[in-house]
Amino acid sequence: MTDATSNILDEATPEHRRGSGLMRLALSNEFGLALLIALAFGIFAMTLPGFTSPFSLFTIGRQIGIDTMIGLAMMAVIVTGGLDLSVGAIGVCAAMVFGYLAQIAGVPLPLAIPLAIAFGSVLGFINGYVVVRSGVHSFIITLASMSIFFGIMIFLTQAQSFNALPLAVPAMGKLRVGGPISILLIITLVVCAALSIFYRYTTLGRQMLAAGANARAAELSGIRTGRIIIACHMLTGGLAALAGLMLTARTGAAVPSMAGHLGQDWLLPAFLAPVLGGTLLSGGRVSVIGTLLGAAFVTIMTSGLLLMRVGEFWILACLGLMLLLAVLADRLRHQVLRARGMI
Amino acid sequence: MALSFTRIFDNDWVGPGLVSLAAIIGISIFQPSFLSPFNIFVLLSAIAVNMVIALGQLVIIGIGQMNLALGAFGGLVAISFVAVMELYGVPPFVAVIIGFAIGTLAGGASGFVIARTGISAFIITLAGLQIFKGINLGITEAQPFYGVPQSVKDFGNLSMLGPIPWLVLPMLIASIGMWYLFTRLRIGRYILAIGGNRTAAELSGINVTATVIWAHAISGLLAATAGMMLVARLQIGQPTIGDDWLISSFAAPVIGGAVLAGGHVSVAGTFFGVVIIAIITQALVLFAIDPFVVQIVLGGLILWAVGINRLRELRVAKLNERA
Amino acid sequence: SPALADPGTKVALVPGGPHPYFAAWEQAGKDAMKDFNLGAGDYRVPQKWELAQQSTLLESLLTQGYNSFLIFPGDAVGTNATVSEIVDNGGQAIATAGCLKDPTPALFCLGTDTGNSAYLGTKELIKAMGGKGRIAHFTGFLVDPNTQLRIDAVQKAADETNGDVTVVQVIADIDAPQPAEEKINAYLAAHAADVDGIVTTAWVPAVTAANSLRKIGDKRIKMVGIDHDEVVLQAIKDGFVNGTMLQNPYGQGYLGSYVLDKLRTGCTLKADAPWKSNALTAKFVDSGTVFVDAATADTYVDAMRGITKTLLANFEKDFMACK
Amino acid sequence: MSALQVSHVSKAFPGVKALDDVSMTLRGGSVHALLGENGAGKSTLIKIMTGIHKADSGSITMEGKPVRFGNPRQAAAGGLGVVHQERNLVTRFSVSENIMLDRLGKHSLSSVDYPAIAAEAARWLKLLDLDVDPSTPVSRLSVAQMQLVEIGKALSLQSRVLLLDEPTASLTPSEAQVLFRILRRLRDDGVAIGFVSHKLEEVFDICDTVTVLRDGRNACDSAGLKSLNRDDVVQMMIGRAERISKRAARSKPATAPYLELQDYSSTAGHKDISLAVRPGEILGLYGLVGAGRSELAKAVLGLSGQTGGEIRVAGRHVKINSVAEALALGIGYVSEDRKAEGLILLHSVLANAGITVWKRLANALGFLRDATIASHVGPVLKKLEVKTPSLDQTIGNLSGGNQQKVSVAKWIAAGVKLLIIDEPSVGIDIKTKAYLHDLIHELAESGTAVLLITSDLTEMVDVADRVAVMDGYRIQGLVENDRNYERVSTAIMGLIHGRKAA
Ligand SMILES: Nc1ncnc2c1ncn2[C@@H]1O[C@H](COP(=O)(O)OP(=O)(O)OP(=O)(O)O)[C@@H](O)[C@H]1O
Ligand SMILES: Nc1ncnc2c1ncn2[C@@H]1O[C@H](COP(=O)(O)OP(=O)(O)OP(=O)(O)O)[C@@H](O)[C@H]1O
Ligand SMILES: [Mg+2]
Ligand SMILES: [Mg+2]
Repeated sequence: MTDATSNILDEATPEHRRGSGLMRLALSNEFGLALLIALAFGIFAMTLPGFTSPFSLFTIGRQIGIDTMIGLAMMAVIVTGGLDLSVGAIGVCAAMVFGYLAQIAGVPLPLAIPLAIAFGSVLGFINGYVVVRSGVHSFIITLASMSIFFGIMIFLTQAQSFNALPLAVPAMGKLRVGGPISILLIITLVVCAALSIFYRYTTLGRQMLAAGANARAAELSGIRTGRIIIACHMLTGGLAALAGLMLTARTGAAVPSMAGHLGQDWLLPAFLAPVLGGTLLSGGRVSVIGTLLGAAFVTIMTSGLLLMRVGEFWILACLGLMLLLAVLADRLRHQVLRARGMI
Repeated sequence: MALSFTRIFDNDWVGPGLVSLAAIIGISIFQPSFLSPFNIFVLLSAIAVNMVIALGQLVIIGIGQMNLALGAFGGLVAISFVAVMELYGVPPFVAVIIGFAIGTLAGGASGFVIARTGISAFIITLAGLQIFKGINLGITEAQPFYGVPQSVKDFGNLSMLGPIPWLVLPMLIASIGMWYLFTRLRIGRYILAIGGNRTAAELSGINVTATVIWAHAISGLLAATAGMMLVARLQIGQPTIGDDWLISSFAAPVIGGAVLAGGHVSVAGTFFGVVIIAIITQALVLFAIDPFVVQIVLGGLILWAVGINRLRELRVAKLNERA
Repeated sequence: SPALADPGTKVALVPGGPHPYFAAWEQAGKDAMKDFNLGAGDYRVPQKWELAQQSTLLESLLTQGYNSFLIFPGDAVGTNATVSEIVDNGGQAIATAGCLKDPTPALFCLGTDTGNSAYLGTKELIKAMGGKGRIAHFTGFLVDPNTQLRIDAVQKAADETNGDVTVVQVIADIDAPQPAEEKINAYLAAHAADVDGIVTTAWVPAVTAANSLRKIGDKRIKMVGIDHDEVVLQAIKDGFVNGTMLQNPYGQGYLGSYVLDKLRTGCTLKADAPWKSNALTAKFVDSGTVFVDAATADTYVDAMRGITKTLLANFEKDFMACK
Repeated sequence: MSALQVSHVSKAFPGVKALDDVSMTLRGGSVHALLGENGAGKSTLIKIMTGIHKADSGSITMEGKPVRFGNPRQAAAGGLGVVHQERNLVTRFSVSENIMLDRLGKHSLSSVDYPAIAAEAARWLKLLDLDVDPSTPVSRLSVAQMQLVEIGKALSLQSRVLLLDEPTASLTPSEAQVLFRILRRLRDDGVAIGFVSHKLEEVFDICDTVTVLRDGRNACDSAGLKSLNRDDVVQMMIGRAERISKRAARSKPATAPYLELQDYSSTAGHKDISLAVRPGEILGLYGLVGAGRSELAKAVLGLSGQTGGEIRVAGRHVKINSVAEALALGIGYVSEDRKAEGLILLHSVLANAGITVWKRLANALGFLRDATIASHVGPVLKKLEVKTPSLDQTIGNLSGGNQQKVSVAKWIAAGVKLLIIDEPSVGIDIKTKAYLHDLIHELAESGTAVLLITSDLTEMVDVADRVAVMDGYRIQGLVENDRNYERVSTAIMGLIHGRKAA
């Protein structure tokens, strides 16, 4: 497991905190990622014409927005030391519910959106409830629910898309604010801020972290671990639904295949962003900013490699190699800092 | 007496075993052809490959990590295996050795990086997945290799004895080998010790680096075996081999009682986990389920199988409490 | 004629993911680039068969300065958004080998009429079965709307026999070799005696089913496959498979590149052109389908070339208005 | 020649100078005490000797030759056996496999000879008077038994130097005596032994020489213990003489019991337990290891099922199904197993200390700030002198004793009406122990009912008002505490052994 030091959102208040705070920041995963991103961005911007064109920046930003949201959805359940294979299925189901509400039932968007998110939470609740009550690992439960949620969706829609949504939906996908910045990225940034506050400043958020890190100790401290774990799954469901809606805006339609077969296409970005960002798979520690940076890192790398026009079939191998080199470089940075006694 | 009864029911494999048995009996009542020799043959062929895949993940689960690159190893070995036979006319026997070597080296390399850098196995094997899958695509350009020699095809196609395919042989060797490894060999115990409590293992003087490398090398070797078995079964070197291994490679061990956090695995349990998944897959076909509801039924059956096992565990816990 | 062509036309041929079907596009792009003096005729493959990957690749290609696209839509609806982005940025695109659903910003759809192909294939199968019997249908991912078209088309062909032919089973979601092999074999193991014909409407199931029929050595069951995989063609020659519905990937790539260049250099599409229409779009151009059986298995390439030639010769006259 | 010599070693962690120019010399044939307050650097020094941490400067020699162990494996190979302060067992493995973990075979692919390993393990278990089957999984052992297995593991290495970091912290005096017998024998065989403990009686009992650390510096370097008395040692440790104020017996409150068990039986195996704790009273619960005290506490919290009898809280009949319900009824529990049940090692000191008060401190929307929590738990942490570079420090990085302080502090801060305290002073230094006892008394004075479980009889006599004696999951009787150690301990032992004889 990566040894991420604690949250960079820690307030650097009284005297004795300041010294170690700076060092910790320098050692943190987030800092390393930010450094790598800056480096990659700089190199690509200088060597690849078109990389910094407004269109390219717009698509990169939009991709970061969506992938981060998917990552956050998974992160919310990784907190418990569990996982949710059904994030993709939930996202697509919620998007299809949204499509139905907005296109067929004529529900106005300001109502359809929260309804779809609530629907995602309900699916998350089902996952959480079964996980807690059965005591079976969430891997198996969500493996089954992934199949069931997606199966019901495909059965009901017969794999047909909703492609006559109100025009505001596709418009959202193309909307740019402040030059090349996608509105979807802005939405994600807002959610990131909210989640950072949630995990740091609310009882429920803290209880989630405690229950995830050591369920027994949390239980013995009077936390209702079962309910908290269900809440984590609900948060996951809601965020997955939001990611589904964002993807719907990007696609301009609610499409059953937008997360692939069973929604499995989401699994990679879902795990990659949080884990790169320093969220522990064993639970108990999250990094919202890290997840954002993780998604940004992967998106920028992918984008740069595509622009570099590496032989079409070799791109994947290069991507893997870059990822490996990046984490190795970050590890090296740690070691050098430590050896120099700078921390 | 009651105690020994509880003991038996305490075993991880009993639950999945009972579920498999119930499923076999149930299905064969409604579909007598389920137990026809050819169907048994087909079932065993599927089980054989999937078991070796699951074992490849089981070692890594045992040490408390995960190997996302399992399928990429398998795919790369599969196409290399066929490629050296087709392009260089290497005899199958030598090609198998080459395949083993590639798998073991790939696994060992990722184990080395994980152990030496201390970076999460998730990230390293993910990078490995992309690298090895990328090499696979780079070599094949998504085109299959067709030059599978008849002897290899026969191995994947013919029966060893009655309805038992030859493919069962490597599975048996791998299963017994892994069972022996986990219960009797030093390396297996060290793998589980590290999975169970890494700090304790380290402080006790276990060479964690070497053990992690071993585990990943074994995982690579098993992935290679499964990849080549699939070539024999599919009769063709498909570049897509291994793409869909990941989830089932975890599902079978977990159904079989493995603890995802590491330190506890069951080879027999995993076997029945594989059997359950194979039976479910078959049942959906045998009963001509509408393709649009197949996924729903599949999910339901997984829950059912897990639920039964869970009931057993609760019973055992109750009996233990009383004892 | 080449002299008029503009090296500013930079064509990218983008399939939905790595797949052997599209291999001919690479050569087609290269040939078109040479023959029509294009700035580029590059075959660019998404790393994985994922809608998001393809969209990212297309966006990147747009950034790289490509202005003309032949796209196999990752999703008939979902890819529209990306195409509209291309059009917004001054590019143009033809949905190739598969169609986009109307309303679409794509110029038109150049491909195989998947429904019609499945229909014709089933007709051939019924002919081979002597006009009556039971059919099993193996097809691809349900999330691909083409799958539904194919299921319906096969059903339609059966229905036209007034009950002489029935579709007894549809197995879907088997686009990967391993599940395809498991499910098809399981099906044949239990139901080989209950079916008289097999129609497959996706690449992988066709390969797998051909192999399975060879394995059980059954020439009683008739089969019609799809596409030109070596395994399928060999099975046709050996008599295990009756025939296959060929599509025209090379022609799609070659003709498509030509048309894109023409449209960039002064031509426009005629509104009153003889568009065909299918379930997805009203602007469809059939790139040609041929049924290949044992007699034509060695010469099908010529047949395809012929179709491409005809299409190329007539396209400007029939579909375009040029200055 | 010295068996092991540490010279001028320094070690800094982010924010803490754990060791500053520390020296120590261990000789063969002698038991060397390493003393100091919580967080003084004892464990760090041991971890540096055994290659877990790397010293920033300084050197180590063994029998005159400089050594530098890169990891525990090299240290063991170099003839260094160690029992760490934290338990380090693979709980799913058997006792014998744990003892022999590094000797399961010559090379990776050799088969494990289980009978031979069990036989070897049995030898050490016997030596330690530990009556468990070597094939028992460690997860089934009690805390004390696990500690003995750890010791057996270190002994079985038969090394020339043996380092023991608080080996007796969770042992009863009689178990400790068994250990000391073994240590004396090893000493006589010429083994050099390093011994860390907060129990000074033990130190004077078996140690010959002493090194005292204060704030990471040598307060004394390998002095003979003969010439020192208890006060000298305490003076070196805390910089002043220790004043042990003997507490007077307190007046018995006449209030109605806050918690009352009547003929209570549980699925854990308790039979017909009857006891009552009143507000303002400190009821001790004494028993030998495995008597079922901790299990009783957990049963009351709803972690085991109730099979008979009655629980009454503040006079009302209640059923408690979860800890959250217990907490709602004003019952809190300080666990004896701080690593597994008491603390969230991954989280900060503040997060751990505040976990019990989050709900209470949050505003209407469920929001709360660190500052609020810090202002609430800060005084308790200060009172217990928790030594940490900051409240944001990961608690797993604190010294063992300081972790223990936090796990007690969080419940003292919780403001519950009944506090069950299970082995609170394990690994806590003598000064803090006195403070802790003060706190428990203050708590009682302010009207909290306290149920104190401790295996430390001195502590029991010092703190409790009455002592309920438990054995075999039953209450054997009740002893009034008049602070007369002789009388009370005889009475308690009588109740325990009286039953044994019967
Ligand atoms: N891994 C670490 N990271 C940061 N600080 C540490 C680490 N280990 C120890 N420390 C700090 O070093 C100091 C010395 O700790 P050490 O564990 O050596 O104390 P100790 O003397 O063993 O105390 P105790 O009697 O409580 O066990 C403490 O302040 C502790 O917080
Ligand atoms: N057969 C067993 N199976 C599982 N755990 C057991 C078994 N026997 C004992 N234990 C463990 O050992 C402990 C027994 O001690 P218990 O807590 O009941 O008594 P105690 O008086 O508190 O003793 P201690 O001083 O050791 O805490 C229990 O916590 C229990 O977890
Ligand atoms: Mg210590
Ligand atoms: Mg206890």
